[in-house]
Amino acid sequence: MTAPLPKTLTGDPAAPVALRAEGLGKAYGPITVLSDITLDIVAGEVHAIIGENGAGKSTLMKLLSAHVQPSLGHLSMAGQRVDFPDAVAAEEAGVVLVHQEILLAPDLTVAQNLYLGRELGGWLGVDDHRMDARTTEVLASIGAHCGPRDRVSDLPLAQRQLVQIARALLDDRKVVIFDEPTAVLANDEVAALLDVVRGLRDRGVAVLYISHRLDEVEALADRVTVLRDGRMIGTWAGHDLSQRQMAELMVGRELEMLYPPKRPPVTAAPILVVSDLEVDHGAVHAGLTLHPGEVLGIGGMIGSGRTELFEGLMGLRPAHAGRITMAGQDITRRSVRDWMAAGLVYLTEDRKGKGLLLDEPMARNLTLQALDNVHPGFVTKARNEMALLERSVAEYDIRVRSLGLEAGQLSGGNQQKLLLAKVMLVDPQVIIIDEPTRGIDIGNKSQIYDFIDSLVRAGKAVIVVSSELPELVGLSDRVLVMRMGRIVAELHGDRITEQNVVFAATSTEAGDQRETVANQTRQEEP
Amino acid sequence: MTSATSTRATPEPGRRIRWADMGPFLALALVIVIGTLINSNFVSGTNIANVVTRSAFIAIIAVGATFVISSGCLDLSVGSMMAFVTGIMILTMNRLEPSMGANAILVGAAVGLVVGAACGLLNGLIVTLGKIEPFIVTLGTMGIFRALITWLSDGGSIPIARELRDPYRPVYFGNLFGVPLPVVITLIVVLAGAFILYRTKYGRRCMAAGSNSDVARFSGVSVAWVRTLAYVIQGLCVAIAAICYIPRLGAATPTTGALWELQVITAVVIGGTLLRGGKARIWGTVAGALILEVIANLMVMSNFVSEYLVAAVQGVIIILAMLAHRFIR
Amino acid sequence: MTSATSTRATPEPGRRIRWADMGPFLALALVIVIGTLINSNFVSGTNIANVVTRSAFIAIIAVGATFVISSGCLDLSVGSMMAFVTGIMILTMNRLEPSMGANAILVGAAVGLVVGAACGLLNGLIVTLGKIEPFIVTLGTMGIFRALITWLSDGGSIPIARELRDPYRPVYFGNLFGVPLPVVITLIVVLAGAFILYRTKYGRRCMAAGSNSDVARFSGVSVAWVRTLAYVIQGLCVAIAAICYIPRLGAATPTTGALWELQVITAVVIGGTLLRGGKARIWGTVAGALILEVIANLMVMSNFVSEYLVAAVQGVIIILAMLAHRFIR
Amino acid sequence: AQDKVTIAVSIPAATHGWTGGVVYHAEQAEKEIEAAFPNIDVIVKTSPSATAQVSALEDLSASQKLDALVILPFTSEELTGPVEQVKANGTFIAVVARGLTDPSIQDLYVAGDNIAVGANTAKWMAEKLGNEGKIVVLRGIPTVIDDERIQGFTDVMKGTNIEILDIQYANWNQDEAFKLMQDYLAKYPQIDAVWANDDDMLLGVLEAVKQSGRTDIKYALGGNGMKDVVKMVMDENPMTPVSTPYPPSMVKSAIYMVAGQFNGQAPMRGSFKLDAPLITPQNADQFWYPDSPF
Ligand SMILES: Nc1ncnc2c1ncn2[C@@H]1O[C@H](COP(=O)(O)OP(=O)(O)OP(=O)(O)O)[C@@H](O)[C@H]1O
Ligand SMILES: Nc1ncnc2c1ncn2[C@@H]1O[C@H](COP(=O)(O)OP(=O)(O)OP(=O)(O)O)[C@@H](O)[C@H]1O
Ligand SMILES: [Mg+2]
Ligand SMILES: [Mg+2]
Repeated sequence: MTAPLPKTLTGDPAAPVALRAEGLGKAYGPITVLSDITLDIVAGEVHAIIGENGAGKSTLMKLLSAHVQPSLGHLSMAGQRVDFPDAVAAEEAGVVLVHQEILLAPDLTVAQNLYLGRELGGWLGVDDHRMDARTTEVLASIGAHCGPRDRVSDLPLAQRQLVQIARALLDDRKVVIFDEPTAVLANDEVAALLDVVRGLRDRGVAVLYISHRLDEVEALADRVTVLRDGRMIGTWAGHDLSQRQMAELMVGRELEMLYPPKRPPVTAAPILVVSDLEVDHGAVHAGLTLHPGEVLGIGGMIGSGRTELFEGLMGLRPAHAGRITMAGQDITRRSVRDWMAAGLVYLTEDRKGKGLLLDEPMARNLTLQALDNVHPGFVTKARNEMALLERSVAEYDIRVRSLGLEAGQLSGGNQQKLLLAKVMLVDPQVIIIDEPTRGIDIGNKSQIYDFIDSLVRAGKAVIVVSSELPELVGLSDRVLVMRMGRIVAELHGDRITEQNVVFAATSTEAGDQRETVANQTRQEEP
Repeated sequence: MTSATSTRATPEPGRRIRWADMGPFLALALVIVIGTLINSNFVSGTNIANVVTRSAFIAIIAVGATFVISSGCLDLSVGSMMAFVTGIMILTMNRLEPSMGANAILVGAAVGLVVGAACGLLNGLIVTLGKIEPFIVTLGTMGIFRALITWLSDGGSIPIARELRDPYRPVYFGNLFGVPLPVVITLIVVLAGAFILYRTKYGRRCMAAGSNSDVARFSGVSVAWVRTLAYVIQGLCVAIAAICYIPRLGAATPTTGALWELQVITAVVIGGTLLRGGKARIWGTVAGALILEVIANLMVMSNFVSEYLVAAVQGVIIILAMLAHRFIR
Repeated sequence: MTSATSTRATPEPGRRIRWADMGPFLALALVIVIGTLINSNFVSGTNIANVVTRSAFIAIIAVGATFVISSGCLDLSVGSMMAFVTGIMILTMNRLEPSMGANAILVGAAVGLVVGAACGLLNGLIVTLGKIEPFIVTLGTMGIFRALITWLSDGGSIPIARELRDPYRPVYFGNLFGVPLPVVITLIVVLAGAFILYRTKYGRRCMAAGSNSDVARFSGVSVAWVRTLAYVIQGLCVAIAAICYIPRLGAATPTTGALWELQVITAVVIGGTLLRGGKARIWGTVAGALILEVIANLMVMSNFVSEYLVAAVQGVIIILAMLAHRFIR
Repeated sequence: AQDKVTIAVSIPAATHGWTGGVVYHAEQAEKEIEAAFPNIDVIVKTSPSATAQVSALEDLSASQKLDALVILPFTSEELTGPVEQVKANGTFIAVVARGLTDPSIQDLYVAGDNIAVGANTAKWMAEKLGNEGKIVVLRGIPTVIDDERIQGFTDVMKGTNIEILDIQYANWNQDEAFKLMQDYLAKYPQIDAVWANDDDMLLGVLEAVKQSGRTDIKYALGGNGMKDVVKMVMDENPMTPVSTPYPPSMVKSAIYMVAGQFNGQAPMRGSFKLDAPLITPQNADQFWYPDSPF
């Protein structure tokens, strides 16, 4: 069992408080999402906020940065009460929020986004050289690979997130708030970002940090505040808490083992065979096989083309050549609809841009993909949909205070669960999940892992694309590693380790190994 | 890209939406009240019947436009298409009349529906397969349809055969249990439209395509197909409007339906449908069509506006009605 | 193992984008080549000069429209506004002429700029403060401006005073180093527009407001202000076009500028600016205006199109040009 | 007849010069008649399209009892039925310019003759050109008026050796006429004469000819009797020495005839055909209305 909990911290009058929340509360109509939050944010410290999905973390951050106005309570800085009319005022006072969702103007370039609203230059025009130079500098400091003149709409999700972070770090700030900055990042970017956060702290900036990755919290946090159901459970010193204790504080119960046990090796004939697929701006010469009853993990660095490969496979972006057969049937170049009918689905990593209709109610989102299954006839029946929604909310543990909310009003993690529920509603045989647990809290992660396990035990096949190495290793029966658009390695059984995945994903020789590994695997298979 | 819907401070989503939805009806009520104050004849039975009956054309076409707009597209060609379909129908009827008598009307109407659907299909295919801005495509086809009717009529007019006038007349001037037939037809079209849009799978997909076409695509919705079908529905609505229109004026000319596209889009937008797609208000659209027709009627009924300024007053009233329903709630 | 630089297999994104941007110019080249094949007179100096000079009005107004559209709005009132501004300018000049002589032209032009800016401001304020769809607002003001000019001219025309004709004539018919003056003015407007849009803070914010207005707002950009200013710029461009326009025919009539709004928007969209906002191509807009004018010219220069079908062929060519530049790259 | 008498006047909206003139003369008539005869109420209503005109007829007869209707129909076919309905209520019907397809509906018909407008111009032009030469034609908006004028013109020209090089629409719009004429000039090296079937367009044509500096164009004629053009005729302009009247004031005459009938004068019924005589420098002052906007 776990060690008894250490004592909570209370206000330390000597600490240099950069920002204080006094009795903050927020209600949307009759729904109270936060109540009575009193919190000191201390300069020169990293203050982590943890809690389950829907606990109110993002809402609290938006209150602190004045993106949302509180229903109760107020903020104070340096002992003075402050009432920011909007986020811009808060930024001017030195409080900046890096949103959980990406907030950038898609048609503008990276540098233009960074400097939006505070461009350098005078009457003779903006000074693009200076802005580009500074942008390049900031991007490099956080390990982003994009250039100042890249158009944001052309960037993959991870790079957009880094651009967003760069935007917050452009000027000197008193308080920087990160809302799940690492959810869309992979290991090396995470490492770089953690260094940035430490750098900020060392310069005396107060950092608020939200993450569901408790290892980051443990490595980084000077203080940890736990939220549950919109209330503050308490604040602890970071070094006092173990990851396990944090998880238990969040969830309010003890957690079981995270990953389900591995399944016996499969023998069945492959259900999905892909060969020689070429995807524009993505995969080169890609081939893979998938058997019923297995979890195939896909590893690789960010930008290695994993998302492109599967979007191309699904006909969601231009793809050429190649052959795709499912259960022996050639389904190359068919529409998404045909593949859905054949039992093949893809769950996108970009839940806001490609997954959910943010201003439509939950029920409509839930059934959009499975309309044909849910409503056999021509007509839609609202009652059926509500029943389904109730079932899915229970099954996937979607935490909402009202079933009538629009998808955009759900917390990030709950949106992810809704997306999962939506895709599962079509009753697929083969499920491709891109970043299955992005933004999901620790308590629910194991639920999702169990769920994937039960799917494959029922004879279905799952492909998991993940940037979280422990997840990839803990879940997969077999792992393919991608690098620069190519599948460069295939790992089985004991060879599935974090080191091997990282090695294959980054090693320069991997390019030479690739052919042999790929050929071997192809010969192994019937 | 994602936009921050979640950060909107939305007080009481439920109540607010209901008020916003009432907007067009409030605006309609407002205009009617003004009308009553201006001229007591305004509320006379005949006048009301006249106004409601004649708003049928715009209302019917606007139902189709609601589909096109909520699926994320636009159709500027409806006015010209209407003229073209009317022309083809009259030519067909006149050709068939000697052999078939009044039955020619039925065949002509059927031909009209087919031609309308085909015109819509053309628009839809160019937009979806050609991947060109709907604005440009339908501006192009607007010119094409207009030119075709000018050519068919040799720059003059295409009148319907005398023999067909009387049998065809009731379609515009007749009643069903006291309700003018065009109103009945409009109601049927609107009910069918509302049913398709709100209660069928197609309707769902249509709004999804307009709301976020990427999400729709990733959910297995064929956005191209959904939009093409919306244009076909638009074409059918135009044909239905044409069927009601012929008995009223008895001829097609190169100016038939001129600028109706603007009226139609205005009716749709006044009705609360978003021009950028994803949200449709069929009943609002009908209210929008009525508002436009009532305002035009008021211009005739009232006497204090110089004839030169009618368009100005009309413009002012539309803007005021929109402002009112924005600030009332 | 940090920063495994992802040199991915992206085949030169730079080149790809540049091709797409070339679209309107390729389409223009295509249309010109066709023109040369059809009629050798097409490339004669006079004809080219005529066509380019004529396209000045649409091009100048379309520069303003590029601002409005890329900021996420729309302006349907430009044609009517143009007529109204023209009317006011002529009335002012005629009034002042007896006392000031030819200087009345300068004062009149200044008044025109002020009136144009005021009209734009009106549109902008109703759209931003009233929070009404730009489509509705500018459709309303389109009616208002049109009615005002009809009323000012009593439905007839407002001719400029005889005495002012000759001093004013060169503004349309004159040359600067052999380049027609309206072309020079267009170039100045386009250069200024390009500078503002691409090289100033305002331009950046304008684009951001059109790309994602929430993001712009969170970044401290006053979206309402940016859009209002875009409308004012549009109004100024209309006034500049009016200044060049008056000496051409010397009168304002109720048909002045009729349907120019559609031509202007078409020019902007053909030019590659997105109708939903966020992306602006000023030079493309100019190419778009030229394409429209060249096509109209070709319709007259060629012999194989019945006069009834001109609009159809025009429509087909526009759609084909768009298709071509979509599939060429 | 001392009861209040209502005369409704339904005309096209002022969308171009000539219709602008119609509206002007109708409003003049309204003012003058209402001042002269207090028992007569004249209501002038304009409509931008045939559909709108039908609606206006419905509205006018729904809101009051009409004693008389003076109408300038958009098109004959489209308005015949609706006017017949108004007549069914016992309204006196006066039709201006364009006859209805069923003439029995018209109590009074003040007819313009658009065919004659085209034909008379053509005859004059053919004679001056000696039945030889090359001409270009600009037509208006595709409607009946336009069609009839062109028909009258081309029918006469068929009997001569004059070649009509081109006919295109310029929508009764000065601007479009200017552009079209520029293009004609670029396309044809030799043009002997131009006919624009409306004076609005003629102004644009003249401007384009002036700009080109070409001397081959001997005549540029219009039609409709716009005051600027009548003035040119009066001043014996060499390029435009004649015009053809199609005076918008005919609506005023019709209103007066109807009003007279309600004031005890002899009932005016039947058909009054306005001729389209050539306006020449000699008779131009008869067609000269300096106060009209048209
Ligand atoms: N506009 C809104 N209207 C109604 N409820 C809302 C609205 N915005 C947020 N909520 C609710 O507030 C609660 C807290 O959401 P919040 O986004 O703060 O959670 P979170 O702790 O950040 O969760 P996650 O880890 O999933 O991101 C959720 O239940 C959400 O549904
Ligand atoms: N439209 C595009 N044009 C050019 N390059 C693109 C485009 N879309 C994606 N790319 C590039 O393709 C590469 C592959 O990105 P992708 O998002 O598939 O990587 P990933 O391995 O799935 O990583 P992640 O963990 O972010 O999902 C990226 O480097 C990206 O820059
Ligand atoms: Mg959150
Ligand atoms: Mg990915």
